[in-house]
Amino acid sequence: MAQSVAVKTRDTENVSIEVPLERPSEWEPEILAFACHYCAFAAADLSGVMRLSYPYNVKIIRMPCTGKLDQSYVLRAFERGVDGAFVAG
Amino acid sequence: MNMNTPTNTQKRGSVLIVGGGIGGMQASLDLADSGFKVHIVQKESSIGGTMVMLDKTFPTGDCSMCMISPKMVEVARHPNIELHTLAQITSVDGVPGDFKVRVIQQPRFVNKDKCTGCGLCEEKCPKKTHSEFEQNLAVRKAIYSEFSQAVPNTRVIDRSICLYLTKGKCRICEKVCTANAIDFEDKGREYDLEVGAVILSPGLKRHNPWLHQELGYGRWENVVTSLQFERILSTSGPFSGEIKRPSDQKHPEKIAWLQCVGSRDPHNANPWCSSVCCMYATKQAVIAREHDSNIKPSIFYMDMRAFGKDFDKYVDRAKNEYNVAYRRSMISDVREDPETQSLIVRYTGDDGKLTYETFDMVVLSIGLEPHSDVHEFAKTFGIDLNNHGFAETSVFSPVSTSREGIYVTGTFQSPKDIPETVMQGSAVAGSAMSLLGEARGSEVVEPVLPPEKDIEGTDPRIGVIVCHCGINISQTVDVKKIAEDVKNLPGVAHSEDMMYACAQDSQAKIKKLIDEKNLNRLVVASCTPRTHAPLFQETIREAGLNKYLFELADIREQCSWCHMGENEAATKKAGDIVRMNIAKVNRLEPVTTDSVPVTPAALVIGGGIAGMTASLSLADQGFAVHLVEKDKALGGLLKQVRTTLEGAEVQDFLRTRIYDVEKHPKITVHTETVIEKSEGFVGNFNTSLSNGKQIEHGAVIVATGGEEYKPEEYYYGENRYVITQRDLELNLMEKGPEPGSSYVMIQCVGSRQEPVNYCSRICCQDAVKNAIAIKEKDPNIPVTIIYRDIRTYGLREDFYRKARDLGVLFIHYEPDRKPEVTPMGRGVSVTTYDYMMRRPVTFQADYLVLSTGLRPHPASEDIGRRFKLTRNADGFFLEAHVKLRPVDFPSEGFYVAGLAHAPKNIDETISQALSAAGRAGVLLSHDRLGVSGIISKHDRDLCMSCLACFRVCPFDSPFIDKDGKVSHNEVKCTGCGICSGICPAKAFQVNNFTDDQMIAMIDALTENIA
Amino acid sequence: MIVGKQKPLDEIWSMIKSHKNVLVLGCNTCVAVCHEGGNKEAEILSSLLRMRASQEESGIAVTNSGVERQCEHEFFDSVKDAIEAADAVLSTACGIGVQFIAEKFPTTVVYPGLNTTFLGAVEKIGVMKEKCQACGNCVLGETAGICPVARCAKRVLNGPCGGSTKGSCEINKEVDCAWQLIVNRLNALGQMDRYETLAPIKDWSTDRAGGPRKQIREEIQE
Amino acid sequence: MSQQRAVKTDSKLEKILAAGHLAVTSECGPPRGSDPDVITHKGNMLKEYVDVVNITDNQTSMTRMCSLAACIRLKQLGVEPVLQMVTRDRNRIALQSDILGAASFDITNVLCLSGDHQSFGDCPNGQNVHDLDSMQLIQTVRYMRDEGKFLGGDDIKRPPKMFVGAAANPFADPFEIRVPRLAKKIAAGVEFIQTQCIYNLDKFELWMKQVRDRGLHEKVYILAGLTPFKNAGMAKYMRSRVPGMDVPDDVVKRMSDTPKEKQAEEGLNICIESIERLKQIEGVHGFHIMAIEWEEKVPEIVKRAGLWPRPEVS
Repeated sequence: MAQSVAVKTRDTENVSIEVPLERPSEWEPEILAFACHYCAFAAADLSGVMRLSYPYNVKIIRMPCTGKLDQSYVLRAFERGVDGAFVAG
Repeated sequence: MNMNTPTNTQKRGSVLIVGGGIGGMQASLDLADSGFKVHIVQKESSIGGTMVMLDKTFPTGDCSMCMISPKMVEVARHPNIELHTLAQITSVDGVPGDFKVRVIQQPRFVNKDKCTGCGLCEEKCPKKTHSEFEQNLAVRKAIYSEFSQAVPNTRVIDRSICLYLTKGKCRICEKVCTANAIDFEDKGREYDLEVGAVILSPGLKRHNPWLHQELGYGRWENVVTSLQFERILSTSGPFSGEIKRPSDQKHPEKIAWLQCVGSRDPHNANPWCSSVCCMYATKQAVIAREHDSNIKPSIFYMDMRAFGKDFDKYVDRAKNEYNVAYRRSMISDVREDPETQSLIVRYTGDDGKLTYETFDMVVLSIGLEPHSDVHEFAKTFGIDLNNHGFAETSVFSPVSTSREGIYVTGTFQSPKDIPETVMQGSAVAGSAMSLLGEARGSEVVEPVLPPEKDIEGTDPRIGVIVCHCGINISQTVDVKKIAEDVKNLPGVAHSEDMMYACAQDSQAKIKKLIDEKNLNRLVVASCTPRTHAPLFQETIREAGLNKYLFELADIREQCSWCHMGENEAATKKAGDIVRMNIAKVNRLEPVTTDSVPVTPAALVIGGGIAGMTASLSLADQGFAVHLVEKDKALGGLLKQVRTTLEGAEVQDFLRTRIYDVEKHPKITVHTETVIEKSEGFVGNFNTSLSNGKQIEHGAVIVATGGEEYKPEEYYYGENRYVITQRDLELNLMEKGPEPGSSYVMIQCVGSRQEPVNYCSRICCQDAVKNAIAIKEKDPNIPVTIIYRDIRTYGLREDFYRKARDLGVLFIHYEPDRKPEVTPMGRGVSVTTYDYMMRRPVTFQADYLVLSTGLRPHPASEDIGRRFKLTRNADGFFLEAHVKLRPVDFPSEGFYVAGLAHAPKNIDETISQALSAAGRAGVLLSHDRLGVSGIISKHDRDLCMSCLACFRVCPFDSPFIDKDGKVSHNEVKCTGCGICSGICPAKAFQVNNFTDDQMIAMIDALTENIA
Repeated sequence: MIVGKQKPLDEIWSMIKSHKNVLVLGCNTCVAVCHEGGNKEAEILSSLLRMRASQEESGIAVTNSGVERQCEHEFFDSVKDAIEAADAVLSTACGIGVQFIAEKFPTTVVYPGLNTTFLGAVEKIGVMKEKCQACGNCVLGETAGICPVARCAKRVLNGPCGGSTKGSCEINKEVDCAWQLIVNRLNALGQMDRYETLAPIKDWSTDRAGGPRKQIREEIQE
Repeated sequence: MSQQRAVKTDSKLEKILAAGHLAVTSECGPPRGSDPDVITHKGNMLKEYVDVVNITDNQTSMTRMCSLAACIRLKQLGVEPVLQMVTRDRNRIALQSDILGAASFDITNVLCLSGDHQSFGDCPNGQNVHDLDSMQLIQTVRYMRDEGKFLGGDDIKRPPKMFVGAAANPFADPFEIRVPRLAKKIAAGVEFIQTQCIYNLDKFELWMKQVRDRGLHEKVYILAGLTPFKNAGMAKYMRSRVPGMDVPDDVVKRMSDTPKEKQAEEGLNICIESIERLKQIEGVHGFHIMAIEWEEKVPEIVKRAGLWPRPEVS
């Protein structure tokens, strides 16, 4: 199990957070993004139009709005091995 | 001039719009959406105008391109709009409702049907020149597109520098173009267009500061124009958003903005104020600091003209949060320090001494001025220009030119900001609709579509098309491999790769495939669904398939373009993206969209000038109007105003307007009436009034107007020598100025200080108008105006100069040192601190005139609550989008006009009223309101009425039905899906985004790792 | 409605980790309205448990299902074999549902996924407050519609006690003093004169104190 | 002084009050253990200077030796006790049986209280009873005494003869019902009242005026509660932490302005000055001096307030 360390934050006494394990060199994380059609998905398009480059292991699922996100999507993704997920809108 | 002149000729259902800037685009969309054919004639190779060159806009800081590019795509794709780029009008004949115009189109040398905008030609073209779009800070090729998101994005060849067209050599672009779209034989063409009305929106030219050698533009490299600085700020600009000095590419620390370059300068440039420079300078300073926090901006100005809605708050935030230094002094010249190429500026400091300050960069806030060929332009269209070269219009009909049937919008009418331009766009659309009312829909052809194939109960047979997009995708992603890999996935009946999926021939091929292979669903892997999904949806609809049985996998913008050089990983990722969309399309169901009837009538609340103007315009368009006024008579606040700044008689105009409204057959006036109860939704409102009447209507225009602030300061009410501008105007009109008396005026009484921190926009004009009236009657009556900023923006600047020429004294005061008033036997004495002489001065005034501001009308609070229309902190109604939807409310079917939205002048109120009528006209012109396909569907059997959706839906579409259970009003639904995210019983599913479809996509994406 | 709160995941895990095949069973009425134990929450909880199992390499199989209400026999028909196939059922219903399963499936181990908290109302989205204790002998008629039995910390029937300060109960500033509310209401209704009538000693025999209760409707009983 | 009233019990307190004297009562908390000497020690200290001594019943829900045992100890010392009973810990059976137990030792004064919520004490996880509330307990004691019957209706052999008292807090919210609530207690049968400790004398005078307006001061003996401050800290604690307590800022300031070593003396001065002022209020029939953990100061207070020696009643 990951160890945790106590950290004093601004408004709470020492909250324990997991210490991230150091990253094995050849490991390729699977990242999943839930993006709102109007803003984040459009921003992803714009970064392509401007030929900006970013790591390839993120894939984007288009949604009508981030409000549409259901916990079961994120949990389903994690259960099936996705390493990280973010929601952008 | 009456709004609706009867003409005998048959009317045409089409409109010509000259100029494709934001004003022209807004007018074209409003007209096209309400059944008129629109022709946009644009001189440059792409529409967009000035707004596309901007990085961000004030006061919200939204990025300009993100706001305007969806509009441009909508214009390009709209079936009723035809774009004529690289074209100009040479002659206009005919009568209002039936004009014949001659168009000359320059050759583009690129075939627009073949070119897919892949950009290969531009890459290979050897000939470079300065890019006008990037304000000469970057270079472009002979074959180019103006900017990366140009519409149409077909390339164009600049024949003045193309090596082949000038010297007969090269033709490289033709060789590399895989779509063989290059056509050097293109001669351009000349043709006629028959239209019912003409709208002029050519915009304005930026003043070229080269004229002012003393400011160093063109001599010192680090002196740039404000538009150049806008490109420097822009992430798609020459330095991709990194703020650098043109001379040594270093990050500047101290930047100075010099205001009024070419404006308010009658001797060697333009006498008028360009209205927008104070605000864009503030915005540029703020955005610069956001990019690079150690930038120290200073703005040198005469008057800080932040007169618009929330502008003062924006300037205060710039001062306090972004510590932009504002120096109230004009700079006469700029010198360069040769070693550092920094710039030295000289001005009088607060302590009165002459101070030299060095800046790394100087930005010249250049003003706006008419195009150089404006006179010839006016001659072509047969319209008059005013003495400054803008289109001649009157205060009371600000969008009609001197020639009937020809309208003007935007900066060509006078310098203005984006919201006013968009308002005038909708206003001219409204006016054209009034003129051509009965010809609506006559020139618009509805495409005939085959019946939809019933695919109920059939297994999915998916067609998969993987696009090369020339080399844009295939250079990074192995397109053939993907087409091969997905061939035998469940549900896939056919898969192949195509060079250009969006090209006309590919579209035809897809239709053939659907028939031959009996396909019932389609996946296209190419660019972004946001721009190209509608194109493919229309194609499969024409092949008899429900258009929602389609998904576009984005493997260009979101894969090949951003993983260049990592072909193996990019191919794998593209494969995942295509498989994800195939999994989703397997589960897509056909979506039927129903529609709701629209009652072709409008409810207008408030019988002031705004409400009356909107009512007349809507009635002329052919819609019934119910005008509700709470007082005994129509007229509102304008009843107390005698003349406009320009001297036009207000009461005569008001009387004719009231007469027109009361006699118009289509308008029912309800005076001494308020709203009792109102329910329903867009297109289907049902309102009961306090006079017992029950009315049905499809739209609501809120014009509840404003109220004059009754001052408590400066002994008003206690001392009869202390009056307001209104009182002064009245007794000037009746008795004229008292000989031997003296007047002192104080500005910003009750405005621009917490808790009322906004500018009421009209008080400076009132003061200057009255001061001129006094001086013209009796020049030796002393008149003194004590002010904070004189905000006579736009063409009103002439009157400020006229007042100074007539001897009116102007003295500046700061809010922390307000003028002190002490009542005397007769009149009052006013003491204020003079910043020029650096000591207090006292005036004996027989009359102290207070310029009081405007407040929102108390009735707006009740109307706001009743119709759930939000208001901002100052109590004015909040529009849907400050720049692009200035008259719409967020909820559909509601529009605002006049002082209820924000303080404004008479002509601006009339523009906004016409605009609201135009927007409402677009809605009411449809007899049925189509409901979009991508909406949330509610299953009442699963629903347990727990009200979670009822509480979170931003559009109030779930409601408690008569049987006490929750129902869902699909017309109000925008398909955001917040209800389905929170629903514990999973009773809500959004079409094409159902839970099982989303889960299927996640499963497909995680197949190789689960 | 009946309000419940999901037990902490660690507590649930320690309950079920020794089993091989666990069924998480949601109840789609009261505890779904408060977003704690509905079929959707059951699905989420089972997913979390599956991930916990994989983190601790335990071979436990976790499935999930749900019924409309776990306090009616017939609703269980649809999940009968799923329950029988599992060696333990984690019910996210209120206490009623958990015991109903224990009664109907004598050889199946059943665990509560929720702590049933109180009978309450939804003040606003996401905020539930206790309003009634089902004492079987309602006094709301005498107390202007505010119940001292459920909403006063010391069930004072002739309140308020000496600890009421600024409208809050002595035990916690967040808790309203029921008697302050009653006085306010009596004032609003203009019935302050009723305040001085002494509330008689209460008959608690109808309350839980009187033993587990049963209620029969003669005419519809089989 | 007020006129003579009929005496219904053998309670010394009732006799003194009926005779029109200013009664003085005090209070002591039983130990958090079984050592009887704590009671006898405090009893002896107070014996000469007060008429009766209250024994608190698990005050602030802190578990202590029961009030009944401590009362019996005092009785044996010759000090007349007041048995405090809270409805938090016992149901109606236990309350009636304890009353009989006390009566069997001729304990003749009882104070009926709801009691502080168990979350304040050392067993916050415990269940509370509240079968009756304080007013219903008053009714019960008067019913047992005057009707000689149990709540269930059966006759009591040798019914208890208790002088029934209750607490009252004129400073709790809502203020406008504090006098009606006293009227309600009188209707329930209460015969004497010991108020919450008084620091806000103006508010108390206002309360007393309203009491007099309804003539309640002739229907019940009112003893003004007082607690001297040991130091400024205690004053601040009472103001902020103790619910229903009204300690005006100027009193706290007076304490915190005095130097540390003199604060105890200043606390006593405030107490004495309050007593002098309370004496002038018509309807105040005596003083209930609660010197929490400072019982040794009661004699000095009683003497300096001119309330010594205590009157003798047969």
